[in-house]
This record gives sequence, C-alpha cells and structure tokens, in this order.
Amino acid sequence: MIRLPLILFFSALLFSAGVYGVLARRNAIMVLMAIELMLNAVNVNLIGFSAQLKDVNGQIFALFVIAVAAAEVGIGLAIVILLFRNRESINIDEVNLLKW
Amino acid sequence: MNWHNSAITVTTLLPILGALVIICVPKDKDRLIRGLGIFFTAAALVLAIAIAVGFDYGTGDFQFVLNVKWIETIGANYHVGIDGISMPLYVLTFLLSFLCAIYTWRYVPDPGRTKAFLALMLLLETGMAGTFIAFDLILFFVFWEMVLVPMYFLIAIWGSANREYASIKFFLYTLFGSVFMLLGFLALYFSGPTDALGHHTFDMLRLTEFGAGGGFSRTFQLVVFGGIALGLAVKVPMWPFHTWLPDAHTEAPTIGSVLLAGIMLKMGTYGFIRIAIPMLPEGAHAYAPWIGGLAVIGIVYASLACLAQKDLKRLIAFSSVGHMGFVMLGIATLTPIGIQAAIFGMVAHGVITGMLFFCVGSIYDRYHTREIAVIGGGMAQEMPKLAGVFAFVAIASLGLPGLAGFWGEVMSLLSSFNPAPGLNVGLFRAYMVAGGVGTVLTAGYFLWMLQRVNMGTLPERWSGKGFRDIIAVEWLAWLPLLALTLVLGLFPRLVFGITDNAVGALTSLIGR
Amino acid sequence: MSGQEYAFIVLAVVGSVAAIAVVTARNVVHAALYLVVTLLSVGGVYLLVGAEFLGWVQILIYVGAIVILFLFGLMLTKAPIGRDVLDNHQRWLAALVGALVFAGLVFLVQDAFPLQDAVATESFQGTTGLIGDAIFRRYVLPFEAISFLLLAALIGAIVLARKDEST
Amino acid sequence: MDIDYRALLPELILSGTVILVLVVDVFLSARRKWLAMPLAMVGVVAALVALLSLVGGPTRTAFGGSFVVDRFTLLFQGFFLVAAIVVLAISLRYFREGGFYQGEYYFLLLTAFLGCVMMPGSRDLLLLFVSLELVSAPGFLMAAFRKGDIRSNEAGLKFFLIGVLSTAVMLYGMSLIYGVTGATRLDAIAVGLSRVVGTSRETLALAAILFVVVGFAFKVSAFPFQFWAPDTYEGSPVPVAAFLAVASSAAGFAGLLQLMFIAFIGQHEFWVPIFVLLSLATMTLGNLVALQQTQIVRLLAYSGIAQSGYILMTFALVTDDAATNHAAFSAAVAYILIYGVMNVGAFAAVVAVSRRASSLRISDFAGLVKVAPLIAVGMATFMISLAGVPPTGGFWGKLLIFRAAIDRGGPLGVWLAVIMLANSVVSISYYFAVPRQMFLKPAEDETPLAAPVLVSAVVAVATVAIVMIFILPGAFARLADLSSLVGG
Amino acid sequence: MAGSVNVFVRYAWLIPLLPIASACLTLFFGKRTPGRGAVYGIAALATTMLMSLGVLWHFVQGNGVYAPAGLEWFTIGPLRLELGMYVDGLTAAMLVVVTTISLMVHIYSLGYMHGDARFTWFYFVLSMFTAAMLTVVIANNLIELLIGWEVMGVCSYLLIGHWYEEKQNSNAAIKAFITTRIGDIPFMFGIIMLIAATGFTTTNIVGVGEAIKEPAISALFVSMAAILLFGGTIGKSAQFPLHVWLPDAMAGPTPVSALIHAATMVAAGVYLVGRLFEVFLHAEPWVLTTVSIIAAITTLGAALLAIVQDDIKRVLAYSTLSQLSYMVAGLSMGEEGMTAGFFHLFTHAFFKALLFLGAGAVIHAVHSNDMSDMGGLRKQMPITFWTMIIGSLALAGIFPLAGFWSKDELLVVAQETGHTWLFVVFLVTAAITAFYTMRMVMLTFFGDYRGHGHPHEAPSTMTGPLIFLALCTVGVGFLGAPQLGSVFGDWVFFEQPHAGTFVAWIALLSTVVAVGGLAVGYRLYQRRAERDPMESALGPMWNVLQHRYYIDAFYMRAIIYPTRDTLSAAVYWTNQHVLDAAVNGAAALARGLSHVIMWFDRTIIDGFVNGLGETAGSTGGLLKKVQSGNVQWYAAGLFVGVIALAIAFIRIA
Repeated sequence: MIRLPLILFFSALLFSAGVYGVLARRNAIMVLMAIELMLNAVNVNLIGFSAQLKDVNGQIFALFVIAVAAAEVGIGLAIVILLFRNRESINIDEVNLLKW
Repeated sequence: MNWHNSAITVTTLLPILGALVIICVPKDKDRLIRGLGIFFTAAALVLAIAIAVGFDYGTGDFQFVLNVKWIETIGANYHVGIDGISMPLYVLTFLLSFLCAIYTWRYVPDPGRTKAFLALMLLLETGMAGTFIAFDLILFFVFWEMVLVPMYFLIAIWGSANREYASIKFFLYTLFGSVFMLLGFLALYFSGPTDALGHHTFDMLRLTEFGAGGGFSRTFQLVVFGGIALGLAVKVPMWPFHTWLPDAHTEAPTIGSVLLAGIMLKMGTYGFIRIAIPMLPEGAHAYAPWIGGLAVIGIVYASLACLAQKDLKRLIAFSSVGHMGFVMLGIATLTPIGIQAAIFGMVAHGVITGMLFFCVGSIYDRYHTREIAVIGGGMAQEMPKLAGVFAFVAIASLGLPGLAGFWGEVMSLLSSFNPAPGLNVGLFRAYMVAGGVGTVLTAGYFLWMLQRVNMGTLPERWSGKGFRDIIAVEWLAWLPLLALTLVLGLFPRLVFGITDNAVGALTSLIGR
Repeated sequence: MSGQEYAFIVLAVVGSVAAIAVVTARNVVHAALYLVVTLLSVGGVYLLVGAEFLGWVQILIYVGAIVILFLFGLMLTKAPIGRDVLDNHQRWLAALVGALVFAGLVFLVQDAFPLQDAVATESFQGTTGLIGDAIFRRYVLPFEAISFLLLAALIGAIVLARKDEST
Repeated sequence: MDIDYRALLPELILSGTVILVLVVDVFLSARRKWLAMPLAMVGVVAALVALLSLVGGPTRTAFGGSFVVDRFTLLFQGFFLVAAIVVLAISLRYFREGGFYQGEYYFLLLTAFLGCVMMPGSRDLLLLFVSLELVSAPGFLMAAFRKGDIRSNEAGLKFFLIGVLSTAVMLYGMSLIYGVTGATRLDAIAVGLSRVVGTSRETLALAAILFVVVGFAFKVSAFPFQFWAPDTYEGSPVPVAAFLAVASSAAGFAGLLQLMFIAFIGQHEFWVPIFVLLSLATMTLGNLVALQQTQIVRLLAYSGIAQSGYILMTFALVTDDAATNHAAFSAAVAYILIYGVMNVGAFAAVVAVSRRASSLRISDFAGLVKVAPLIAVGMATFMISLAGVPPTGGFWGKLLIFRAAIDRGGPLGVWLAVIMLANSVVSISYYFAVPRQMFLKPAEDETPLAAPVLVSAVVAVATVAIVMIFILPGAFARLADLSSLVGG
Repeated sequence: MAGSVNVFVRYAWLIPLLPIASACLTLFFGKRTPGRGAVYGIAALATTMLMSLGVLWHFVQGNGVYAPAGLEWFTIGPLRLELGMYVDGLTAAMLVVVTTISLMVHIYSLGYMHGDARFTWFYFVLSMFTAAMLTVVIANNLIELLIGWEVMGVCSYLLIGHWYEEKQNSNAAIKAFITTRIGDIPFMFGIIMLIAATGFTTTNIVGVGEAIKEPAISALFVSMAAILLFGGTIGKSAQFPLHVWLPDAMAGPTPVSALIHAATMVAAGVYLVGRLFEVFLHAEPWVLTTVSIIAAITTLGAALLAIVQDDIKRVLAYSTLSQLSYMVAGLSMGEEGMTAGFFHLFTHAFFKALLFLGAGAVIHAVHSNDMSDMGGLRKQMPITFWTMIIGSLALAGIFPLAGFWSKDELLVVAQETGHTWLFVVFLVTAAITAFYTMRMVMLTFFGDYRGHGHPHEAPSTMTGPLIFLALCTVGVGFLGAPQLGSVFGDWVFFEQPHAGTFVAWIALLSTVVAVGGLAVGYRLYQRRAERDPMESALGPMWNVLQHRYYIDAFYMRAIIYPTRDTLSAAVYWTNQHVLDAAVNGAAALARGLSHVIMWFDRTIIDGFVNGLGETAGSTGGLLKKVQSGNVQWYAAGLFVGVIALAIAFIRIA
C-alpha cells in the first residue's frame, strides 16, 4: 500500500506550487488556478489521513472543501470579469488604486 | 432613601439634569436657556448650602454617606460622602458655577451657541463637584475624567485665537497624567485589602485605613505614590508640569478660566490630601521634600514668569501656578496646619483668582484686547469701579493680611518652619525662605500690573470709546466673591472651623 | 513497495510536474490544461487510496466544471500570452517563499511521520456508503450551510458578472 | 436520527428568510425592490425572538456535540442578530439611492449573517470552516457590489484573494490537525493534542495550530494579515464596510475564542507568545498608521485593526490558571460587544455623512455639528469611546482588559497593560481629530443634512447605549462573565 | 493690673474700629454726603483722640497694664489665634500720638486736598491707614499686628500713589510697598519663629514673651528671631539699607507725608521693637549692637543727605530718617534707652507733623516743592512762618522745645550706659540737623520771593492744625522734663520706670552744638547765592550726596531691572522653549514615532521586495510600500508572516 508521508510530500509540493503561483502570477485567473492547487493539496492531505486513520470524516471534509473551492472559483471569476469589464485588464499588480 | 443619604447624590447630579433639560429646549429660546442655567445652578447651590447647614461640624468623620454596589465584577461601589475637607471645595464649586451662570446671562463668548455652552458648563459642574465627594477610586476617576471632555470643548469651541492647540494640549496633557493616576489606582486596588471572599476593593476609606495602617510595602508606596502624584501634579499643576495651564487659560473663555482656576486645579491638590497622602503615608514622607521643592520652585518661577508677561490673562494664569505652589508646600509639610493651610489656600485661590479672571474677562470685553501694553493704563480714570475691584482682587491675590489670600500663604509658610516629624527641617525652612521671596516677587508683578493697567492716563486710542463701568450683571456675579474675599480674610474660621476636625482625623491616621 | 505505491508515485510525479507547469506556463490556456492534468492525477490518487467517491467527484466537478469555468473566464478576458505579461516583478520573491514553504512542510511532515519507519497500510475500502450516511446525519448542518454558500456564490456571481446598463 | 430543532431555531428562521428574500425579490418591481429590506428585517427580528426564547434554557448540543447552544453561543448570536438589524437599517437608503441590486444584496447580507450566527455554536473544525466561508464569501461579493466603481471591484478582489489564501492556509492546518488527532470536534481535538504532547508529532501539531490561527487572524485583520482591511473598507459600500468591521470580525473572534480556549488550550505555552507578538504588533501598527489617515473609512479600518490588537491581547494572557483565563475570556467578550456597539455607531454616522460627500475624508466632517447635530454628537461619543475615554463604554472595555492583564500578574501582564495604555494614549490624537473637525471647523456648506431616519435612529440608540454602558457597566460585565467558555 | 480700669481702657478696642467704620461710611456714602465725606473721618478721629486721652489718663493715674483675654478667632491644629488688645503705657502714648496727628491731618487735608478729583477716596484711605496703625498699636498678638502692619503698607501705597497719573508717583508708591515688603518677609519669619517658640500654641505677645524665657529656647534662636523682626523695622522705619523708599514717598500729597513720617508707618517700626522689647533683650548682645550700628549709619547718612536737598519735603524726609534712627539707637541702648527713644518718637511726632504741614502750606501757596522757587515767604504767610520756626527749633533741639528734651534724654542715656560712640554720633547729627534746618528756613522764608504768582497764607483749615501742633510742640517736651519728674517715663517703660536724669553739661553741650549749627546755617544762607554754598564746601562729596550715595541706582541696576526684565524674561523663555517644548515634543513623539516605524517598514519591505530585483525608487509616501495597494505584496506579507512566526516559535516550543 501507500505510505502516508509520500502522500503528504505530494500535497506539500502542490501547496508550495500554489503559493508560488499566487505570488508570482499577475494574471488574476492564473492566481485563481494557483489557489485551486493549494486547496487540492489540502484535500490530498485529508484523504491521505482519512485512509490512514480509517476514518471517513476526512473524506467528508474534503468533499466540503471541494464544494467551497467551486464556490470560490465562481466568485473569483465573477469579480475578475467585473474587473476586466471596467478596466480592460486583469493584471492584479495594476490593481492598486486603493493604498496607504 | 432619605435626605441624609440622598442629599449629595441629588445635589451633585442636579446639574446634569439641568443639562438634559437645556438640551431639550429649542435653541432660539435663548433667554429661557440662560434662565434655566441660572435656575439649575442656583438650585444646586441651595441644596449644597442646605448640606453645609445640616453638616455636623463637631466631628471629623464623613456624613451624608451613601454606599451602594455599583460594578460588582470589579468591586467598585457608588460611595459618596462629605467631610470637612470636601465641604469647602464642594460648596465653592456650586457657588462659582452659579456665578458663572449669572455672568453668562450677559456674556456668551463667540460663537454663541448658548445652549451647548450652558449644557457643557452644567456637565462640568457635576464632574467637579463629584470629584470632591467620591469615596470610591473608580467613581473618583470617573468624575475626574468627566470634567475633561466638557472643558476641552469649552476651550476648543468658545476659546480665542489659538484655542485648538490649547485645548488639545490641555486634554492630552491632563489625560496623560490621569493615565498614570489610573495605573496607581489599579495598583492600590490589586495590592489593597480584600474582603472575606477575597474580592479587592476600590473603596477609598478602606484603602486609607489599610494604607495608613502600613498595609503597603515601602517600595510599593514609592512607586505607586510616584504614579498617582504625577497624575495629580499635572492637574494642580505643579512645576514643571504646568505648561498646559497658561495656554488653556489664555485661550479659554472667561467662564472656562474661572472654573478651571477656581475648581479644577483644586481637584489635583484635593487628590493629594484625600488619596495620595493618607493611603501611601510612607511614599508621602519620601516624596514630600521633592514636592515641597517643586512647589517653591513653582512659586518663584511663576512669579518671575509673571513679570515677563505681556498678556493680562496669561499673567494671571501664571500667578495661579505660584499660588498652587503655596498650596502644595503646605501639603508637603504633612502637618495639620500645613494641610489646612492648603485647603484654605485652595478656597481662597478659587475665590480670588476666579474673580481675577472675571475682571480680565470684563476688561477684555471692553478693550477687546488683553495686551497690557495696548490697554496702556488709565483704567482707573475711565472706569474707577472696575479698576477698584481689579486692584482690590489683585491686592488680595498678593496675600494681603486681612484678605483671603493671606491665610493660605502664611500658614503654609508657618507649617514649613516645622514640617512633620521625619522630614528634613532645614530643607523645609529653606523652602519657607524661598516662599517668602516668592511673596515679594508676587507683590512686585501684581503692583506692576496695576500700574500698567489702572494707573497713568488713558491713551488717546481709547478716549471717546465710552467704556461702560461695571454693569449690574457683573455686580451680581462678583459681589459674592468680593465679599468672600474680605470675609474669609477676616474670619478664616469659616474654613478652618470646618477643616480642623477632618484634617485632625486625617493626620492622626498618617501621623507617626 | 507495493504496486499501488508505484502507481501512486507515477501519478504524484505527473501531478507535481503538471502543477509546476500550471504556475510557470507561458500560455494561459496551456496552464489551464496542465491544471486538468494535475487535478486528474489528484483524483487518481484518491481512487488509489480507496476514496472512490471523492475520486469521481474530483474528476467530475473539477475537470468537468471548474476547468471549464476557467477556460470560460480566460476567453472572456482574452488573456495575453508570455511570461513577462503573465508574471509580475516579484517572481523571485515568490520562488523563494514557495521553496521555503515546501522545505518547511516537508521538514514538518518528515519530522512527524518519518518516511523510513512509515508502514504501508491497506486501503480503506467501501467508504461511499458511509459518506452518504454521515452527510445526512452528522453533517446536515454544514451541508445546509454549504448549499447556501453555493447559492450565494451563484447569485452573487451572476449579479457581478452580469452586464447591466444601470451602472 | 433526532435533531434538536429547537436549538437550531434561529438558524432555521434566518435561512428561511434568506430564501424568502431571494424569491420575493424576483416578483418585486424595480421601484419596490427596497421592500426586501423590511422583509429581511422581520425575519431577523423573528430569529432574535426565537433566540430569546432559548435564553435561560439548558445548554443544548446537536450533531454529536459539533454544534452547541450555550450562553456563549446565545450571547454572540444575539449580538449578530442585533448587528444584522442595524446593518440592514443603515443599508436601506444607501442601496436604494445608489442603484444597486437590492434584493441580491440583502440576500447576500443575510447569508453572511447566517454564517455569523452559526459561528459561535460551531464546535467542530468543519463547521467552523464552513461558517467562516459563509461569512466571507458573501462578503467578497458585497465588497465588490459597487459594480461601476473600479475601486469597489478592487476592494472585492483584494478581499477575495487574501481571504481565499488564508482559508487555504487554515484548511491546510486543519487537515494536519485532523491527521494528527484524528478528530474534528474541538473537545476531541483537545484530547488528541494532549496525547500528542511529547511525541515526534507535536511540532507538526503546533505548526498546524499556527496555520489554523492564520485563517481567523485574517478575519479579525491582525498583523500581518491586516493588509486587505483598509483597502476593502474604503472600496466597499459603507454599510458593507460596517458589516465587515462589526459582524465579520466579531465572528472571527468568536471562532478564535472557541478554538483557542477549547481545542488548543493545552498548547497555550506555544501560542501565547504568538498572540503577544500579534496583539502588540497589531495594536501598535494600527494606531501608528491610523495617525496618518485622512480618509474616515480608512481611519476606522486602522482603528479597527488597533482594536483587534487590544482584543487579541486577552489571548496573550492565558495561563494554566482557570480563573485568569476566565477573566481574560470575559474581558475579550465584553470588549468585542462594546466595540461592536461603538463601531457600528461610527459607521452609521459615516453612512449618514457619506450621502453628502462621496469620497469621505475626515475634513468632510467639518462643522457637522451645525449641519447635523445628532450625528455629530453621536460620532463624537463613538470616537471618545473608541479612544477609551470616560464617560463612555469604551472606557470599561479597556479597563476590563487592563484589569485582566494586571490580574494575570507577572511582568508579561504588566507590560502588556502598559503598552496597551501607551497605545490608547496615542490613539486619542487621531480619534479626536474627528470631533475636532465636527465641532471646531466651519462647514463649507451650511445646508442642514437630513440623515435617513433609520440611520439617525441607529446613531441615537448607539450613543445612548454607549453612555448607558458607561453608567451601568455591571450588567455588561456580568453578561460577559456568564458567557465565558472557561469555568471561572 | 493694679487699680481700676476706666471705661476708655475697657473699650479701647473701639479705637481702631471707629476709623474703620468711618472709612466704610466714606467709601459707600462719602460722595453723597455734603463735604464729600470728610466729616466721617474727622468725627471718628476726634472721638478716638478723646478716647485715647482717656486711655492715657488711666496710666497718668499710675495704673498698670490692661490685657484682657481676647476672643477666640480661630483654631488650626494646636494653634489658637485670638482677637484682642494689649494696653499699656506705650500703647496709650502711641494711641494719643496717632489719633492726634491723624486728626490734624484729616482737618488739614480739608484745605489741602480741596477740589481734588478723588477727595472722598483720599479720606477713605486716610482713615483706613489710621485704623491700620491703631490696630498695630493695640494688637495683643503677632498675627493681628501683622495684619495692621500690612494693611498700613497697602494704604501707604495707595496714598503715595494718590496722583497716579504721574508715572513717578506710581513708581514711588510701588517702591514704598515693595521695599517695606522686603523688610516684612524677615519680619514674618521672625513672627513664625516666635510662634514656633510657643510650640505653635499661641501668637499672643505675652505668651511669646513667656515662651522665649523657656530654657528650651536657645539664646541663638531668640537672637535670630529678634534680628529677623528688626528686618520689619528696617523696612517700615526706613533704616539703612531699606531707607530708599521714604524720600520718594514724598510723591504723595503732603498731609500723607506728615502722617507717614510723624505718626504712622515709620513710627510702627520703632513701636514694634518696643512692643517686642522682651525678645531683643533676651537675644544675645550682638543683636542690639547691630541695631545701634544700623541706626548710627542711618542717622548720620540721612542727616548729611538732608543738607543737599532742594525739595523742601525731601529735606524733611531725610531729617525724619535721621530722627527715626535716633529713636532706634535709643532703643538699642536697652531698658533706659527705651523710654528715651519713645519719648523722642513722641515729641518728634508733633514737631515733624508740624513741619510737614507747614511745608505743605508753603507748597500749597507756591505750587512747587522746590525751595529755589520760594524765599521771603515770612511776609506773605506769617502764621506758617512762625509755626515753622517753632517746629524747626524743636527739630534743632533748642530749649525749651520738645526736641530739646527728648534728644537730651537720649544723650544722657547714651552717656550713662556707656555708649560713648553713639553719644558722639548724636551730637554730630544734632549739629548737622540744626544746620540743614536753618538752611531750609532761610531758603524758604528769608531773602526775597523767587517763585511765580502771589503766594498767600493758607486757609484756616490748614493754619488751625499748624497752630495746634505748634502749641503741642512747645508743650509736650515738658512731659519728659526730669525737673518735672519726667512724667512720660512713668507711662512708657520696660519692666520698671526710669526717671530721666538731667545732666547739666550734656544739656549745655547739646544746646551749644545746636546753636552752632543754626548759626553756620544762618551765615551761609543769609544772602542768596547763585550756587548753593555747600556745593563748593563739600566738593566731590556734594555729588555723592546728590546721588544719595548711589544706593538707589545700585538697587535699580543690580536688583530691580535684572529681576524684572532680564531674569523674568529668561525664565519665561525657558518656560516656552524648554519645558513647553518638551511637552510639545512628547506630543509630537507619537507622530514622529509613526514616521520612524513607517520608514523602518519601508526599508524592510523594500529590502525584501526589491532586494533581488531592482531597488525601489522609494521616495513616495511613507506607507506606500507597506500598504502598496498591490494585493500580491499583501499575500507575500501573509506568507512571510506565517513562515516567520513558524520559524520563530515552533522551535521554541
């Protein structure tokens, strides 16, 4: 069978990749994708643990996370589109009217 | 609830009621508003006098006491009462407020807004009066702070040119002080006595017993006394924490100055007598020389600063610093005579300096300037009555025997010749001498002021201005003060008779 | 090393590579496709460890719905091509942080569940029934909540994304 | 299985209202859209009534202890429902005149409040997470609700991104905790963690705790997760900002309290230092930056950050001694409530003024006392209260925390107390900038400002409340005292 | 308390009260009463004068001290203060002097102040002034005495500054008040010490007198007290070095000068020493020596100054100074000296008042103080002339006028008690006195008129008092004449009476000296010279005297100006630029701190945001970098924060 640490390493990598994406990408949608990666990392963790613990709660948790992730993507995209409509660009680093 | 346990509460809170009523009156009913102001202050004064009449002067303990649970979670009670130490100041508070209300009948400083003005004044009145009758640290602190806000607005809205700076400075400075004071209170609270259930208490009487009984460790006393003293010293104000005072006074409207000098400053010195010294006797002994030192520095320093003043009001503001110096000197001796001298000094200063500020206010109302040089003398020719009153009060203020100003000064000097046992006699005698020098300088600047304002001939620019001499409203507002100045001077018993027992009780507590 | 583990490693490697590709790709559409790969591999992992239900949900919802959503968005916002346009100036900082995070997590995990003495456990089968059961008993409240969340997201998204003349 | 519907009544009524609002909105003509608000109001009031019916009853638990209705829950739920009423009240005119999607807005608002109401009862990681999302997600949307305004979009975007990120971090932490303890219920987690102590997994557990804290630290805008707050507050519609400042952050604290005092209490040696750092950094940064603000909403945002710092301080006071923790806990609760009152009042005042000047600078309050005396007086009161100066409730709030700090004893307690005091003094200078404008500066246009009646009502009530709290703090303190989750 | 106590004595306390009452009446109703309120004062003073005589009668009958227990005034801690009176011979004598002179002045002022703008006010202050002096005289305790003492000071201030339109007058007033006040401070300390000696139980003079006899009280303590008390005398009686105010006090209306110099202010200082003589006697001898030295300096110095004055009032003023020092010196010679000293005070009061009022009459006539505007007035104003002559001769000490007897007493005492050097000083001074008196008379009444207008005799309201006082001057001397059993000595004495003795050679010597002085004076000023003959005679000394030994100048330059202008300015500067600055600084600190923090943040954030990339052109607002507005930087902050916290704390745990 699969040893837990391996799964955790995998999730860690996904998470880190997500972090990088969130910080490095200027295109809002790419950032959203990166966030999805992070959420997936969480799920991988949950599933891994749930298998390890022989406990279904982890999976249910993961299920909720997926649902939330879906919702977030919807919201995110809506905001991005709104933004795009107002300023013909979705480059996050240009979005800095509000500061100080 | 009978008269005896409700009297103080009713009297103290009446002004707030007045404020509420006034707020409800539409602002165009100006006369009505002013009338209400006079009415409520008068009513409060009557009640206060009633209390004074019902007071048993034979004993030194507290009367009209009311003590009920207030904030159980922190063990704070609504505990009020009055004794010989509070009484003079308490009554004085209502008297001055009443006179201010009368004065307001005629003079409301720009920008008008009588309604707000009087409402704030009444609020102020309650705050000040409350400070003198609170026997729970939290309650005391609440009243203490309650004074801050209205005074801030009085200065900030109705003040003169530089009011904003002055008000902010006043507010932040005093607040800064009270923060330390609060710290001190909490320290007292937490290391103070606990009841059977192990609850701490803010009750001043219990803390006093505890502290006077040596309940607090020496180091604790040193630290905490320092904190509280700092808070109080700012309010007094003691040199070198006085710098807010001249600005505040100079900018404040007449009423503001009168109340500020007349009552508010006393809150600080009262705090020393009521809280700092009895609760922390050792700390008091340790700090007394320093306090005395600062006091005399204040005396000399202030009188010198006065010599340099060009602004009449500022001059008088500085003179306050000097007078409070005498009060603090008396307190620093920790002797019955000294402390009574201090109380007398407070009352006298309240009456006299209050009156001085009234005068300056009226002078300003005539000349529309406070620059001594611009006024340029000759007032005695143009307005003999006003000049006469001004001279009278000024002379009273420089401590002429037979007038109110004298007793506080001479008695505090007297007491500093033999301070409480354990204090350095030589040092305090040196203070006495310095104080004496201060009195000469005081005489100097006051007479010089009179020479430059009253005497000489009226400059061209004022001729034909047709200045009104003192008008009826002013007489009404002033006569009581003028009378008091004389009566207190001739019959000091009016104050000493009240304070003697209470102070005796107090000092016997801390005396070692 | 069981067969499952080999399979997992393959999936994990593919997924990881794809994931990195997602956040480094020069072309947004490619990035989206890489994302698909990652998600699929993750789903595969679920299946491997016996969470069939989750696995299928993953594959259906994500690959079926979310990615489509992304592509939608990409087309609507006609995203440009090329790293310099896609990345911002703090790429290096980002790399640093990412690396740190990865190192930290790996360290923590290794500290808590040392690989060497980790024992392979047999898979946890037949969970689907349990899940369905639990959701409608213990988790009915969060379930209700999550449905409201989705509803809110839906409505709100429509409101925001809708093109209207009023404003 | 049997579910205690009685315990869930408020939530049920609220969710019913949500649906109702959504449906009814469809059938309302454009001019009638605003009717959604009264409708929502009725629902909220009904929920409040239902809630009150629970008061004094026994502690009810549902779903195997993952949802608990005790005094703590009731207190906070009550607070949130009242907050809901207030926010609804100050929203009406703003949204009616701003040309917004009113129905949807109220729908989202209620949904968010549903999340808030669920939060204090949630004693399960999953529930906490869902409630948190339920509070946040509508928030993201509402922040961007001024669709035409780029600033609003930006506000939404920032809020969204930071929110989702911190959620992700939090979730990661939760997953780890689940993995380490095998539990998601808070009490069970506490047990599990106690078992972990000393083993090789402790470190991971601690890291997990840290990650989880991040999610809530974001909600309460604690340093260094506070960046979003000022921008978002500024960009969003003012009522939404009010919601974020009052309800959403309070919800965050509610969750944090439960987590820290139930699940992670055993690890306090680990996280107390963190909170010390967080609170000090937060309050200091908030106050210092606030000193330089010219825009009222940003000012309030930073003030909010500072205030969060004060509240976070209570977490830094936790020790092994139950009594101390109890004091800290109730201090926190009391402060959150008092802060809520004065803050919502302040925002109401801002709403009132915002109808006059679009971009709200502090200078727009100049001479307000002439234009709108009530609002001015109220605003002054709130500012004084926020500064913690008597005669206002804020004074007690600070005093309670202060007392808790001293009570805790030890240099730490004293130092925290002193630093807090120093901060308060600093804060005065910017809080009083507002009254200064209102009372001392002349207004540029003297035309009386007719504040919406509801808003005025809110201001008036809040003002009175603040003063009343000052006069009778006993009741308040008692409330906080009773609702403590820590046996005193 | 031998003998019966007559009604006047028993009600002696009314004596100060009546003038107070009249003062109040004058103040409140004066303007409305015919004669503008002068009547009140005159009536009151007349009554009190009669009462005083009644009181004196009590002692003429040879009765003893009357010191009833006073009423309790107030109690403060252990200290009990009373209001009460202490009447002995000294008191009685002083009462008579004060009331008489004051009455004369009151009457005289009717004419002199006629038509003055503040006529009523003048009478009010005059009465208050008298009342204050009477309080001092009759007080039975130190505080009461101090009150009268200070009130007197204020009244003198008001009177001297009566014509305050002139700057120099108000200056003189202030000078008088402040200078005496400077003396009052040690005086007050002295009182405090005495009260302390009683253990803060009483302030009564009697009580104090007993207290200092206690062995517990060291002689040094008493000496300190005594010397401090004498400070009061120095101030009020204008002894060196605080004599400077007296000449300037001439700025006031002449009747005031008369009152001040003859009966009240200056007398008070001497009276004080007499009243507390016990203290001085119990002090170590050096105290009295100091006193006599100061007296000697003053008496000679003042006499010399009198020579060179042109202002007639100044001549008299300086003569007052030197005569006062006679008295003080007399007191400094111990018990016998006391009687003599007070006898001189007694006589001096009359003839000095006479001289001043006379001078007033002259000034009233020629509208100038300057003797160079006078001359030859003996024709125009005979009454004034003859009365003045009497006064002058008395001052010079010519038999049988008052001055002769009292001076003679002093000389005798000096000789008997072996104060030879004082004896010499007395003689020399006597000569000089005679000389400048003659000079004054010559310049005023002889030669021919140098002024403007046509001077004429003063109205009867003014001449009346002159005549009365002249008679007194002739008469009172005999009260102390040993041949007549020196009655005065039976009233005013310390412990037991000292019958004055008559030493023929001394009397002769003094007379010779006096006459010599007069003769020289007559010779020199017989005919009018352009330049004052003394100017050449004295040479450089002349200038020194003209500048009053430069003492005033010294005070002005060394003390007054520096304090009033430089020092005060410095202090105020400190206030504004040091203390206040500190406060504002503190206030600004918070703001400043925020800037610092911001700068810190900026550099930090810059450091790690652009550290690897380009360096930020970070010049913008302080917050730019923290709250840069770029959400991804916020995100970075978030993660960095987490990592930092993790690294910071996890290892610790």
